[in-house]
Amino acid sequence: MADVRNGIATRAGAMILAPVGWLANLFDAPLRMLQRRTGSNGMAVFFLAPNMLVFGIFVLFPLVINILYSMTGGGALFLGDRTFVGADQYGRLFSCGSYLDPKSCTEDLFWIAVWNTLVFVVLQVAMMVAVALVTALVLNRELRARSFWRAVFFFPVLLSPVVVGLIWRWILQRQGLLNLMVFEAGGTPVNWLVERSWAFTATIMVSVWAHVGFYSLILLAGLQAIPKDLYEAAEMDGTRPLRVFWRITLPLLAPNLLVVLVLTLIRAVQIFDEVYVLTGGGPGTSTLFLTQYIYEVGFASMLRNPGLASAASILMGAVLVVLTLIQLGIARRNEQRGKMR
Amino acid sequence: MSRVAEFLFRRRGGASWHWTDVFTWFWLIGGLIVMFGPALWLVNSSFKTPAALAEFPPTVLPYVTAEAIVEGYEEPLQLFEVRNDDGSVRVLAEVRRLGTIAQMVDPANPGAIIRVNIRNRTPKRSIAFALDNYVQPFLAFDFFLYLRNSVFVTVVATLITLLTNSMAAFALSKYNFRGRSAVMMLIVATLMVPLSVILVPLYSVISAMGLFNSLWGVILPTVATPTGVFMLRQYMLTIPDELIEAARMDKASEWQIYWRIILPLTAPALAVLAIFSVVWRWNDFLWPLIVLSRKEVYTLQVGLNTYAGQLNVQWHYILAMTVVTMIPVVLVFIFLQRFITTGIAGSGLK
Amino acid sequence: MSQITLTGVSRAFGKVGVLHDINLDILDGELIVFVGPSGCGKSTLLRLIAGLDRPTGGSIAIDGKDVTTVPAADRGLAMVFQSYALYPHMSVRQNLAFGLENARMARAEIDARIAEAARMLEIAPYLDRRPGQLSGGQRQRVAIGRAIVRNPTAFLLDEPLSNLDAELRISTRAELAALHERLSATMVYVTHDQIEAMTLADRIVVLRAGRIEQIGTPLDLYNHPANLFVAGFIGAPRMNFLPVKVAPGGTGRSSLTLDGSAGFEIDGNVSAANGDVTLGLRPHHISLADAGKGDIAARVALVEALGSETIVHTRTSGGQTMLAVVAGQYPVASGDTVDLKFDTSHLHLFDDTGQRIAVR
Amino acid sequence: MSQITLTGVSRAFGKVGVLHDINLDILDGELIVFVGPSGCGKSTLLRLIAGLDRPTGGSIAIDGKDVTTVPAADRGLAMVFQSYALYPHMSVRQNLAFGLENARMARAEIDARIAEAARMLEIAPYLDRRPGQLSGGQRQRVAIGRAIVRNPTAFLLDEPLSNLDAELRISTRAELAALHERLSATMVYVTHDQIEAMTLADRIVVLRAGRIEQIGTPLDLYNHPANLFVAGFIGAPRMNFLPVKVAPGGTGRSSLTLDGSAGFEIDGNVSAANGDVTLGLRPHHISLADAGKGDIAARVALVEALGSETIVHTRTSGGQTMLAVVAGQYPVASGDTVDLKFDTSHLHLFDDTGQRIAVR
Amino acid sequence: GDVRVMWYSDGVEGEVIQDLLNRFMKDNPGINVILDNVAYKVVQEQLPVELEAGRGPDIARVTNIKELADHWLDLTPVIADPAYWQTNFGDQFDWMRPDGSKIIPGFMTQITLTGSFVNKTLFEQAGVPIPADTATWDEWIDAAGKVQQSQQLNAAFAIDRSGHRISAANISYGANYIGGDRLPAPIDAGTKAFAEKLVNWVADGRMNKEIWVSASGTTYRAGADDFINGQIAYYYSGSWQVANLASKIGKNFDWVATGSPCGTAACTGMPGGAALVAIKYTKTASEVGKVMDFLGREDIVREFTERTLFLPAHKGVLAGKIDYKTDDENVKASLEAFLKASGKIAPNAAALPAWKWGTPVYGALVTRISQVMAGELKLDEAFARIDEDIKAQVAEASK
Ligand SMILES: Nc1ncnc2c1ncn2[C@@H]1O[C@H](COP(=O)(O)OP(=O)(O)OP(=O)(O)O)[C@@H](O)[C@H]1O
Ligand SMILES: Nc1ncnc2c1ncn2[C@@H]1O[C@H](COP(=O)(O)OP(=O)(O)OP(=O)(O)O)[C@@H](O)[C@H]1O
Ligand SMILES: [Mg+2]
Ligand SMILES: [Mg+2]
Repeated sequence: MADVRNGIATRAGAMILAPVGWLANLFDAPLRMLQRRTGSNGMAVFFLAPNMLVFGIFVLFPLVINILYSMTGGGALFLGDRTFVGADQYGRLFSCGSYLDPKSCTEDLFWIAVWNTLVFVVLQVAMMVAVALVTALVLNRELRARSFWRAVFFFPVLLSPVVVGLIWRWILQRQGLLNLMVFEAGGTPVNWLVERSWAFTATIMVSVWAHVGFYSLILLAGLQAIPKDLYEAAEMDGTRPLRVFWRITLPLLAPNLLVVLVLTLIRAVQIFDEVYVLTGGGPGTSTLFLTQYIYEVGFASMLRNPGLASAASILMGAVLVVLTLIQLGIARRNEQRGKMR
Repeated sequence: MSRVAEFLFRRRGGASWHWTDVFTWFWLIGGLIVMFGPALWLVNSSFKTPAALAEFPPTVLPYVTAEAIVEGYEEPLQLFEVRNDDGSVRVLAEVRRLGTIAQMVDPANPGAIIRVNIRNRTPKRSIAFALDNYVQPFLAFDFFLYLRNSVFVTVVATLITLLTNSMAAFALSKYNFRGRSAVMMLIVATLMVPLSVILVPLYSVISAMGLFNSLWGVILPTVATPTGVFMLRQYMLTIPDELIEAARMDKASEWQIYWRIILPLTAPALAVLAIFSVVWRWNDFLWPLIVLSRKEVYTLQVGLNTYAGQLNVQWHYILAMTVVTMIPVVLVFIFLQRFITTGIAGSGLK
Repeated sequence: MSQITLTGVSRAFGKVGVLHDINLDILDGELIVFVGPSGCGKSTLLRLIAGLDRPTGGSIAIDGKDVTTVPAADRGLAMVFQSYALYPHMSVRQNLAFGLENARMARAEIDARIAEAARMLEIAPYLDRRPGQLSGGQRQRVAIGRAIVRNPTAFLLDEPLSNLDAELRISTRAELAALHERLSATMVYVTHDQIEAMTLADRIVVLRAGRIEQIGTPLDLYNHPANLFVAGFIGAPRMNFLPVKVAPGGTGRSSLTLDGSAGFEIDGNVSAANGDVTLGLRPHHISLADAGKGDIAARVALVEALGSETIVHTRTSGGQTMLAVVAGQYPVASGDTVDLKFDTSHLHLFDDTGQRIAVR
Repeated sequence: MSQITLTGVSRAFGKVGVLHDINLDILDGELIVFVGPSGCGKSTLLRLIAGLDRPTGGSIAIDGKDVTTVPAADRGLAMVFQSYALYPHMSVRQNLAFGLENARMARAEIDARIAEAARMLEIAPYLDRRPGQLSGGQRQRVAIGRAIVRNPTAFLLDEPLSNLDAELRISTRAELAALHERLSATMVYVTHDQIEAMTLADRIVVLRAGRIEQIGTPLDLYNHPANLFVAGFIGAPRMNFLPVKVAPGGTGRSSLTLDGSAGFEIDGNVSAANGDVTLGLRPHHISLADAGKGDIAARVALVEALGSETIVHTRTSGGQTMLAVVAGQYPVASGDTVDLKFDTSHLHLFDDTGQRIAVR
Repeated sequence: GDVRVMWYSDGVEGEVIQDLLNRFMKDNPGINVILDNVAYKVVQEQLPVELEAGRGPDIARVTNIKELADHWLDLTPVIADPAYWQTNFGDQFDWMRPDGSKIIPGFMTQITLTGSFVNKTLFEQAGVPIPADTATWDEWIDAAGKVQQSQQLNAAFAIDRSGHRISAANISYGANYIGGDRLPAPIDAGTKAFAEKLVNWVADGRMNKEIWVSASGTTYRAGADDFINGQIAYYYSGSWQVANLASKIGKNFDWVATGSPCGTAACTGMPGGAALVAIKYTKTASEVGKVMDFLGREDIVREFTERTLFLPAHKGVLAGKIDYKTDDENVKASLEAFLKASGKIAPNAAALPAWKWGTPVYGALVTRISQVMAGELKLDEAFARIDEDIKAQVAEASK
């Protein structure tokens, strides 16, 4: 049954691809000529080129400009109209009485946001990876109505962050659905969004809820790529399910797990919309995260300070780059320990 | 029934429930409630009137206060359940309310006015779907124009994304060339750049290229997503190099190796990226909002957001349209997720 | 300790039936070999016994207990996969240790067993490599090693020696035999190598297109093949077949007439419908004689000199291809005309349905 | 059209040298077979010739043109991988067609070639299956098919028949030989099967630990192995080796003394440092005789009955293991005492460095 | 030619204006007016970028009119009767042009005024009389507090989380934001006095904690939902809520607007609103003039006002009778109340819309005061921070 349906999907895919395939074949002759000139390895440049071109124009170049931005001051928007101030913006971010106490800093909110973000990232990434992994493992089993279950977990990803924030605010607010249920169950309602620790937990839970389908899907694709005969071998070796997971699944999932780890980390640092709608950074400043700070400084207040916002974002980016490079470094070491097959 | 159960609850081993089976079902049912519950509620809410939406505590289903036409009164009157002193309950229609006293009539016997303290009455409510939430936006805005724009952006951006990203990922996973790790690092490093950070410079670029108020201005900046390259590359690492070698022996050009060998074997990851790309582009909002300020080129999300004002957000329309705009993506998801099936890359080898 | 009983087992992939009604009783401590043409269902049968796959019909019992639905991990068998299925992310040592660690064996014991297996299979120098860094034969040996370190009560081996060189193959074969002896483990062994099958097996099961054709001891199958298929399949080069007419001959004898040319008489009575039978004669039982001195004249088509013996491919005047194996390096060249001489004490007869005809 | 010349080729993985200074000239249209123990570097050498790997030293030329850095796709060779490397997402038919489509061949021609290959390899029923749905042997045949449909000028085959049953192996071997004949294609063939090597090869290259030990025609290697290694490696079961003392005997003769027991004389002069040499004698050249009638007494340790011949493992009083192969089913059982009789016309002598000693 | 109008909506005004424009186009066949309905976010975030790049629509409805004042077109040469405009809209021109300039950039489509709403039913049920027009903030909150007690409410009252909202009260207590050189003055006793009250009201549970505490920075949060659900007795927001409240409260209870409570210095609300301005970079200035002329016509403004339930800026309309198109008595009464309150705007409040540093002051106020409410800062620290924040922003913007 599932076979048949997959067959249909495959055939439909093939039908869609047929004309594309024909087009692709047209490319072949000129590309062969190119290949004759560049050699097999030289074709790497060709394969990279389109992506890198778009990437350069629309990502890299603006990024470089952004670095310049961070060295200017004033409210003007375009680089040409702005005053060069050197490292002043960075100086402002770093001017603190004591680095241990955010309150002693000129930009106290920046440091509060940094701290909040840090705690959030650690907790959220751990939670996200764990939940995504478990979900992927569960969805990877031979389930009936597989596409339904996949859709269930993926569904929230389809919602815009604003709607996500809104739904959960309705659920979590003082008179929300959750308290209604708590009340019906005989408990005392909690003001989830006004209590510091609950609000912080809520941001983590909601962001996991909203994005876990995304990462589960990546992991699911990775899981399905693990050759089945290895599981059979493990079964013959009398391996218990948990051990199969630790010793077979996890190592072989490593490349995809790395994707998930890097992406969750980056996206955790960049969390914004849903939190903005859900808690708005409150109570107090306890869920004020870096991007909200940047947004407030650079966009929300009518007197924008794009220079300061850029400086903050570049600091944030720099930290992320370092973290990611560490992750990649570890991964590369593993990769080099031997091509797998 | 038992066949249904058997169908649903197929288990790992044979006869008995392994703990992994128990856990699986725990997770699935839990997921159904936690993941799907709020979403269902969203759908329900999209049928609520603005008043019902603002209501505390919220109701699960869309309710409105029941009304009845009562003889002698022009307008329909609201119905209430009134608790009498003796504890019995009857349904009355409210004529008017003065302070804490409501003047009511029995709809069956509209002659006599009954005075009721408002504490003793609760509105009688019935389920009703505020279809207006759906109908109005269709009438008020150019739904089909926006739909066309959205579809164009989504399809074109996704196709370009899949093509360029997979090409780059192929180069980065299966070739050894100088600077490969540098390029990889660069790509991953730029993953961290949130759009809002490069918004202004990017705007200048788009503006300089004359892509302002053009759908291409929405499409192009998004197609080089580092996420896609990174994800595909990691997946391609798991494809055995021997297959490429075999193709080289078969005199396949590098392009054909990419097209005929790598792409099909990356299908699961491509499906994932396609799903993501469709979802992203379809739901994209911030960037199109910046690039598109003319309604001929609005996408659905941008159109939808005209309901977000300064002081007031018309959530009932936004929710309804959210539900409508979600339908195509759900269908796309259901179609594409089928390609996330058992990877077969290993089965060509001994 | 492991008696495996298959009762009416069948397996189909979709509409394609691959195994049909397999009934087989593998005795405790027996070494049984599955042979059969490529694609006949040997690996599938092995996987069913292992529990990696479920039969679509019939049942499997181990030691009398029905295990048809028992998962592989709980059947306590060890298997060498035709595709090796080595864990690519583990070193050879880890590959070998994995199953033992699962059983919570003490480290020292694990090391000892790995060392023993490594010695046996000559893989000690590669213990710290990953499978991807090994040659094909080395991988295969690791796959064998992974099974034998576990000292299980039953082994399932799917063409375990196919990628080894002759010398290693012989020594490994001997080690497996010794292991079988020492552990008195049941072994189910799939091979395409005639020598392996003949020397190792207690009994051989000949499969063909998902059905069992014959079960018996090696020499049984060699000397008394039940039908044309088994006769052709067991023994290399394969048996020569010739259509002959049979008629009663002298007392207690029958006379066989080759089409066209002369016939000869054999001991025993043969009864066959309208006298048409197939004569089977192994190449080893045909010798070359000078022209006129043999039973049938033939022309040499191809000579394969193996050093120790020479395979002579000939074509008879009747157009049949007949192979003869002669010891040593026989001085004959293609194009020569020779006479073939049959060793009539070793001939086999089959009726028109391909079944063996007993010669009484 | 394809002459392949290797000059001083070496290959190392990291610090591990796998091939050392390989010099080899493969003639146009020649069928050359690589043999050697598992892990000796055969596949690596094949991959270097194919261009899938670059040598760390030396150069490779095809038809006199240096191709050391030419990519695989441009060398015009076809290869059967030891691991098959079938395209898992394509049906068998597509797997076969892929190379032809790359050459922009007409559809009809492609179909014809596929049909021909399918017939040859008996895979016609599976043309629309994916590799994952095939048995091991079927996959291997597809791998062969993928190479042969291309009619290339040179083939590289890495153990192409290892997973086929005897019958199919023989027929495929014959098809390959015919193909070789028809296309006059150069073939480089790796195998562990002695019979394949002996019957197919124009020349055999014996490799050992990354070095060439001997190159020669099959019978050359069989009859005149250059050293102990080749002598032991070529021929199955392997040659028996015995330490003997040599001394001049009668005119033009030498006398050999087995340790402890009696000796015998052979034709020819043998010179060796302090008279210690190794005697090599193939099992086929040892026969069993009644006690007292042979050259040396031994005790039967194991009897392997293959049907067509019987391998008798014996242990001499000196403690050496000696194998004898006797034709047919010989009535002997382990524990029996027998006398071994040497066929002295076929013995080999090696000096203490293992090199062959010519007997003049 | 084409005239593009960028327009955002809080309610039905998008439909109303489209309606009016259709009428205009029928009368002026040569002019094609395209109404681009956009999200408020576009006006707020994209339009400035576009303007800075020297582009944009021809006409836009904006709220940050002062900050972007450099980009507005002087309509004087293209409108039929500049004097009409001066008379009827002149009071607000300073809100939308650079200091010292004399141009006519456009007109206010809507005046807003902050003010309060009372749940009459709750007050009645509690038996608490509704305080008089002249009641102070303290008196109002006390009264609401009594209602809270008697009716077991979660809170007595709420104020929208916005610096703009509390500025009205600050000014009532004597605050003045504008210092010498028209730069921000350090915050004064008036502001401090009201801020302290606010913090105390949160602490004693009378002010709804959720609105202010459960957000940070300048995030805007309205308290309307609590009021709509009868969870609070008193709500301080502004005139724009009238339509919203009307539609969602329906017949659930009686409510009314009551202007702004008094402080020690005044009883003022804060004026504000959205303006329709023409943009300098237009290529069809004369057509733009025609459109603006049409939309500024007294009858058109009146119709727009009546249908949208807005407060008009047009002197003539204000002088006449406005017949709001609603049959909700609460609405009519409330709009009357706001119209009345607009007469009582203190000069300090009236000056703010035309002052370019208003936004940073509002932002700093709300950011820091809510931190005090959440217990993260002491009041003194907060006041010091507010001054610093404002100073930093001014310094940055002056670079
Ligand atoms: N990637 C690698 N890294 C290190 N050593 C390797 C690597 N690949 C192969 N080797 C080693 O090189 C040697 C030669 O390998 P090769 O595959 O050529 O052997 P082979 O002669 O084909 O053996 P077999 O008959 O077992 O297939 C082996 O000892 C193997 O362990
Ligand atoms: N997944 C599958 N779908 C369909 N047919 C299959 C599948 N797996 C195997 N088969 C078919 O089942 C038959 C038996 O396969 P099996 O692997 O048991 O053969 P085998 O006897 O082990 O052969 P070999 O000696 O070639 O390994 C083959 O014809 C094969 O094509
Ligand atoms: Mg098999
Ligand atoms: Mg090899």
